[in-house]
Amino acid sequence: MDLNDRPEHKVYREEVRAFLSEYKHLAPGESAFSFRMEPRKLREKVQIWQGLLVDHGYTSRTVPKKYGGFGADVDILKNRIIADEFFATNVIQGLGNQGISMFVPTVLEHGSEELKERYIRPTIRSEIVWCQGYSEPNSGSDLASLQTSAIEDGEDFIINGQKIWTSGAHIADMIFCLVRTEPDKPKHEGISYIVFPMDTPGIEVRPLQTMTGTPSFNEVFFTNVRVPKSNVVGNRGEGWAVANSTLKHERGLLGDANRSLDSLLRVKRLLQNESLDGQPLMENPLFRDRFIKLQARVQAMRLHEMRMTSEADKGGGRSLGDMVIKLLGCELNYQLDGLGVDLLGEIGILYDESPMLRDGGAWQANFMFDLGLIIGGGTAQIQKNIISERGLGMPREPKVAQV
Amino acid sequence: MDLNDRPEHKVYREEVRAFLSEYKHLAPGESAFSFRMEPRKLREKVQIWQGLLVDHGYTSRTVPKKYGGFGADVDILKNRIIADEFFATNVIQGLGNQGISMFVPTVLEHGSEELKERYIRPTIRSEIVWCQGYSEPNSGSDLASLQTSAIEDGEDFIINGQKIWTSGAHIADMIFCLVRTEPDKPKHEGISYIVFPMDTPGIEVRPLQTMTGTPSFNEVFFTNVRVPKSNVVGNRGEGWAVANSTLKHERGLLGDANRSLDSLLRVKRLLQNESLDGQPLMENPLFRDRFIKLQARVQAMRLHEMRMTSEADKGGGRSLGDMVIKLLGCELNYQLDGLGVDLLGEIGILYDESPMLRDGGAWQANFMFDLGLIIGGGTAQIQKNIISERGLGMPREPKVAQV
Amino acid sequence: MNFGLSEEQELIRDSFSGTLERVCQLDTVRKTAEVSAPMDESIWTELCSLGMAGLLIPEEFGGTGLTLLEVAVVSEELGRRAAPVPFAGGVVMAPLAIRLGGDDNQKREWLPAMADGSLRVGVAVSEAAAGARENAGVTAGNGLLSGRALFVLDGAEAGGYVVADNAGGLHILHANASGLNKIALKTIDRTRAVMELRFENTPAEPLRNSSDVLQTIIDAGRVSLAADSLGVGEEMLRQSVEYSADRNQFGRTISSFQAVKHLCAEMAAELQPCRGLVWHAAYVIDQSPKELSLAAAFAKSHMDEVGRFVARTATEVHGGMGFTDLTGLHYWFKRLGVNRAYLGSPERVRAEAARLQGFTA
Amino acid sequence: MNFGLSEEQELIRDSFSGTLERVCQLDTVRKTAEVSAPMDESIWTELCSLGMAGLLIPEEFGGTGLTLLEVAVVSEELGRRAAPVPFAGGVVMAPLAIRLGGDDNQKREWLPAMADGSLRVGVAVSEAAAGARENAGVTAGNGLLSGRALFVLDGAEAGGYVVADNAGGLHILHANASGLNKIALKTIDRTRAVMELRFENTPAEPLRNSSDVLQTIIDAGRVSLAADSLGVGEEMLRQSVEYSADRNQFGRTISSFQAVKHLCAEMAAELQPCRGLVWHAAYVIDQSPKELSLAAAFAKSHMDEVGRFVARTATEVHGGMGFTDLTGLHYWFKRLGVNRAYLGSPERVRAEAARLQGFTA
Repeated sequence: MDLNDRPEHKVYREEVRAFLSEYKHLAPGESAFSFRMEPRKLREKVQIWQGLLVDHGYTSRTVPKKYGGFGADVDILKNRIIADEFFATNVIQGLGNQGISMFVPTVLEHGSEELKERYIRPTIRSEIVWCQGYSEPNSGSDLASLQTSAIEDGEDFIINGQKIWTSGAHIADMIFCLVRTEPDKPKHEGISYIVFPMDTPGIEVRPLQTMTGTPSFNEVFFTNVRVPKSNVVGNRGEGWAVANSTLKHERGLLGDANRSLDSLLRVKRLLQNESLDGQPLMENPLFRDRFIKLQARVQAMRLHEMRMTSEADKGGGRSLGDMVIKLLGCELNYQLDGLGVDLLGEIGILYDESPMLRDGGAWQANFMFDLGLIIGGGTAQIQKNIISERGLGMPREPKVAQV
Repeated sequence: MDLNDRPEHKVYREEVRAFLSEYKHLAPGESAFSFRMEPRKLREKVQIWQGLLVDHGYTSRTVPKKYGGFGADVDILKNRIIADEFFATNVIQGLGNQGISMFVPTVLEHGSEELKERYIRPTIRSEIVWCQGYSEPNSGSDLASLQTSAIEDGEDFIINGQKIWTSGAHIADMIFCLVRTEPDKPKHEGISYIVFPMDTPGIEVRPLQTMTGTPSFNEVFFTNVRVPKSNVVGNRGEGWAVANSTLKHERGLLGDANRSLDSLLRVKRLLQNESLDGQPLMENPLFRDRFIKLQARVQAMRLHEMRMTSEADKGGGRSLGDMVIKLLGCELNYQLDGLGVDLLGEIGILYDESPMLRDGGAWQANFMFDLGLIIGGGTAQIQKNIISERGLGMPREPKVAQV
Repeated sequence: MNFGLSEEQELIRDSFSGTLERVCQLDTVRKTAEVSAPMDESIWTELCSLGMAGLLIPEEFGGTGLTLLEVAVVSEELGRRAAPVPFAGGVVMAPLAIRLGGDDNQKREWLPAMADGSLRVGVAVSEAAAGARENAGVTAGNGLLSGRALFVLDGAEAGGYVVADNAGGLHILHANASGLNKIALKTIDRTRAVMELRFENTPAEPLRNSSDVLQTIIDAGRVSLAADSLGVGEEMLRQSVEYSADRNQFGRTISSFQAVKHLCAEMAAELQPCRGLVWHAAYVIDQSPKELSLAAAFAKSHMDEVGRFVARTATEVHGGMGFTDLTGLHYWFKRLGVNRAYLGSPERVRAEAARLQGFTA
Repeated sequence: MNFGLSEEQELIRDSFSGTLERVCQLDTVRKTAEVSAPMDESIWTELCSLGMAGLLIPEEFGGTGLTLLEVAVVSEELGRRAAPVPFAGGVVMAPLAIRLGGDDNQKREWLPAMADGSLRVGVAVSEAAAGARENAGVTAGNGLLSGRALFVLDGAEAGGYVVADNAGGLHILHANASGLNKIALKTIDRTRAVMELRFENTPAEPLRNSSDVLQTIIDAGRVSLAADSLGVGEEMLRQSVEYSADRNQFGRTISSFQAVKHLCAEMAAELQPCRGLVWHAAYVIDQSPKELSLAAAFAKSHMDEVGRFVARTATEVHGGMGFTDLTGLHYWFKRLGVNRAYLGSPERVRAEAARLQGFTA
């Protein structure tokens, strides 16, 4: 076990610090990354910042140089130094959007040379923003039952159908999408993973109203959308495997311990700054105990992710330890924001620019959004299936007899 | 809603008080009823007491006179007065054993005139002690898959097989038992409910060692046990329905709120009498809050059982409200004893006549036994199946395809 | 003994339930929420025609003079429909305050117009019931009030207010009193309004036996909120069972998956015993008032915890649809959140229960 | 950075794991438990031949001079097998107390015999770590101890004791000291012994820097117990998965029921992140001792809560068999119960964590 810097890393830490001190004034604020984001307005600023990070290897570090990345080898310690220094300077490291976090790794693993050269560079520089077309109204947990059709027509596919839960579709330039190209095959074998511009004729985006009151998701309708066959990533009909490599990235993203740490700090601030009957909330033993309980959990999750990163470095597939992160991380965030809501009492139910609102209403918004994340990207129930079946080797749900 | 006495009931209350003041010195102590019971030693005392209660209508009130009961109509208020007065005087009302609580209602509903006349009177007077032969090593949650066979031989059945979880088998005079009389029928249709003496040749009882260290359960082995056909309760092959009417009684018994109230009072005594670093535990806000949380639950369960009793009085079958009692009551007891264990800290792990032991080690013993009760008589998982299927009308587990 | 509703009480329940089914469907709730109206006037009028506003007002003042048990029965139905009308404050606490603490003149002045629903009265007791935030609080002297009262229940478009001061005194005043400032607050729950009042030497009349009356109306308000949460919870469970039966995944209705069944079973199990707790608390106010505070504390705090569990679990059973606005499930989710915070958090209410039993000073 | 074991540490783990598999099967545990022996001498001897007793003792005194991380690794393996040998007290806290607080004479007197396992030393710090029950506590003056020390770890058949007094001072004495009375206590966990010591003007030698050392040995003991609980929990999960695969009900292996799968998934999810927490706490003792108390508090209190959940859930998955003695699962259940109570309940340890961070006075 070795959690300390070596001399060469001390030098690197100084480099990162120098970069931040020179450029941090160019970093976009938190709002550029929040779920209420309106990145269109901030696009120019984000692109400049993202370009700087790519050029210095602070994001997309391991993406090959020929596709616009930094082309570095994996170095967990350097990754940690970058994260630590950005965190300490209160600067968000880089966009964690679906294009960068999900599409790029996928196209690197499965895409044609042409697709890699065309899309990776502008994506990691945030010049192209992506959205994800997976879920459909009748295909949520059972994603492989999706029905959006892609019918061959010469060199193209003609796409018809509907997607839902498409976050960012209203601002995206491109979509990566699952469609059914071989309707006669069993459900997992007829799917292809295809990409196309959101301004292709025949696409309609409708915002989906949610419980938070902020439309962060959309329904997307396809009517005779024409897309060249060469836009398929991986082989035609093998989109399920391609998609699973993307989902793997999403599920890690969704339990991220840094998000929990951030919530924990905000809860601590409430305990220290808010009072009831003139008594600071931190003096309430019940709230304090709940806080420390959650603090131990956050600490466990942070250390767990470090351990998993070290293990991934040694090679090997996705382990039981990786599989639990989404389930635990999303639950932890829900508990943290729930504590925040409880600490605030009646102030905690205020919303919608009300007087006395705290943190712009983020407590309630996050408390509800956390529940959305417990459900999204594979519900807690689906996660438990995955953990028991793939992690513990327990039997799959038996096939149901056709009566 | 009317929870108060009417004048006629005031008179009745005085009658009960007079009885208690005259006879309470004859009541057996708690040890006669605990799970560590050795009733053989106490049998004479229990029989005298039980006989008094039957004669005065304080137990088996509604059992018809011709079978030895008191023959009264249902009167919830009188039942409550009896319970209240016995509780206030710290006198246990009557045996809640399996013969009285489970066999008697079952034989009243399904038994032949001969069986009723032979067994009810001595059972309610505790002159006959019963045990229950339901579970088998491979038939726990899936009780209907039981394999103990009863082969016809003239006027008798010859019984072979093994039962498990037979509490009190080592002290019982009689057993009510499920056996397979029609091996060729589907599993629910081949079962009969039969009774026989425990001294019938071919029965072997082996105590089952459990985590509490006290053998309260047994394995029972049958080797060519000969029982007359006339000992079948209900019709041959219809034992599953007969058994279910018995289980219904057991599941109510297992969540009994009076048991929770008793635990709650004992926890309160710990909070008031025990201290840490010289500070009474009641001054610890965390423990106090946990106590009040559980107190609210106990109160809810007590009132719920009163409401269910009122509803049962109006008629109608087993409702959703009845079905939740076992699940909630057993969990509540586990939480209460868990709090007791926590309050005692290191004292709470002492056992086996150790110095400084509190309440004879009952805290740990109950904490473990509660877990046994969560599992026994239908695990928490089986209870949730029942609640969702029978209470909420959700689908049964689909049949599994034969691969 | 009968632990259940009388035939008359069942009739009341059925008439409110029937009327609400007719006038308060999801689209009505949504409409009120979308325009940010403090209430739906037409539903209010319909319910007042059933005598809702006068439930606790004696017959001599135009009410029906019923008990807190009928209040609990009606409150549960309102919760079940997420009805956008005043209740816990304006229909329960305010009339009770005047009935118990008002002198004959005050009763004659206020109660008749309140009984028919034409006059609504808000209730400002949050600092006493839930603790003071941001140094809020009202001081009284020489018939004048000064300070801030936060989280005033049912105060929007009210004609008057019942206000608690820092010393446990209760006061009543008209909405047009001098030196009175009203500030609307917005919460997640758009079916019921809440506000802030600011007083600057605002004239108000005192009520009698104020601190006893204050405790009683807080207790009654807590019982009413608990009953509302019970109705909300029952409805969320009902919708979960219904939705899961309709939704197919993996070639089966999701209600056939053991995980979904068990979530529903857990909700049902948690909810079932709550009714006895709520009814009993409502019952003891008349039978044995001294038991009320403790019974109300148990009902409120326990229902708050069950409510949080059901709100979350029902949303999970609905999957992504539970998170959208499409099913409207979130109106119930938010109503439970608000009921938990109003009139004392579960933690605070449990601390009161400990004090009431002499466990702490 | 590498957050994981070195090859050397993996070797240590494998050698203990292999030896324990050979010498510490369930029947050995059962035998020790049934005769109420304080430990199994043959297992102790085998493990000492791997250097267990000297893990924390410097090489110059015959030990291997390793760190708390190796202790955590070994402790997890002992927990996994419910090994009936002294550890948290006799192998972790006692040697550490002497290493950190002993003078040269004391080290030479005690450590070599402790390193080879021939001399065992019990640890009496319960009043400082978990709070004083029944007015227990030890006073020190003029080289003499008086009073009672409860819940002494690994004290049975020990040749000496490390004892904390009421003022945070640490003392060491031989088991045959005058005025020393030993009373055996019995707990649910028959795999590890605990006792009471009574002192009447009992001579004892003081250790240096006592209050710092006292805190460090309590922290190290907590890490050791947390690691033990982790091993116990992992084993209970493993047995649950195995048992449920073998058990058939309703014509299927019960491991194919979603309810059973989800119980196992929840145990796995709770257990997985605990290893990082435990290893990190063990690591910081050398890297940054001031972080140790907080890290140990997180590890102990969180592992205690996870332990209770796993103990109950694994027993439920085993159904009736989990409640019997047949599977022996209860030995692990009870070990978790005892780990939770020793060296500070989770509630108390969290209160310490709050104090350490300046959240309370």
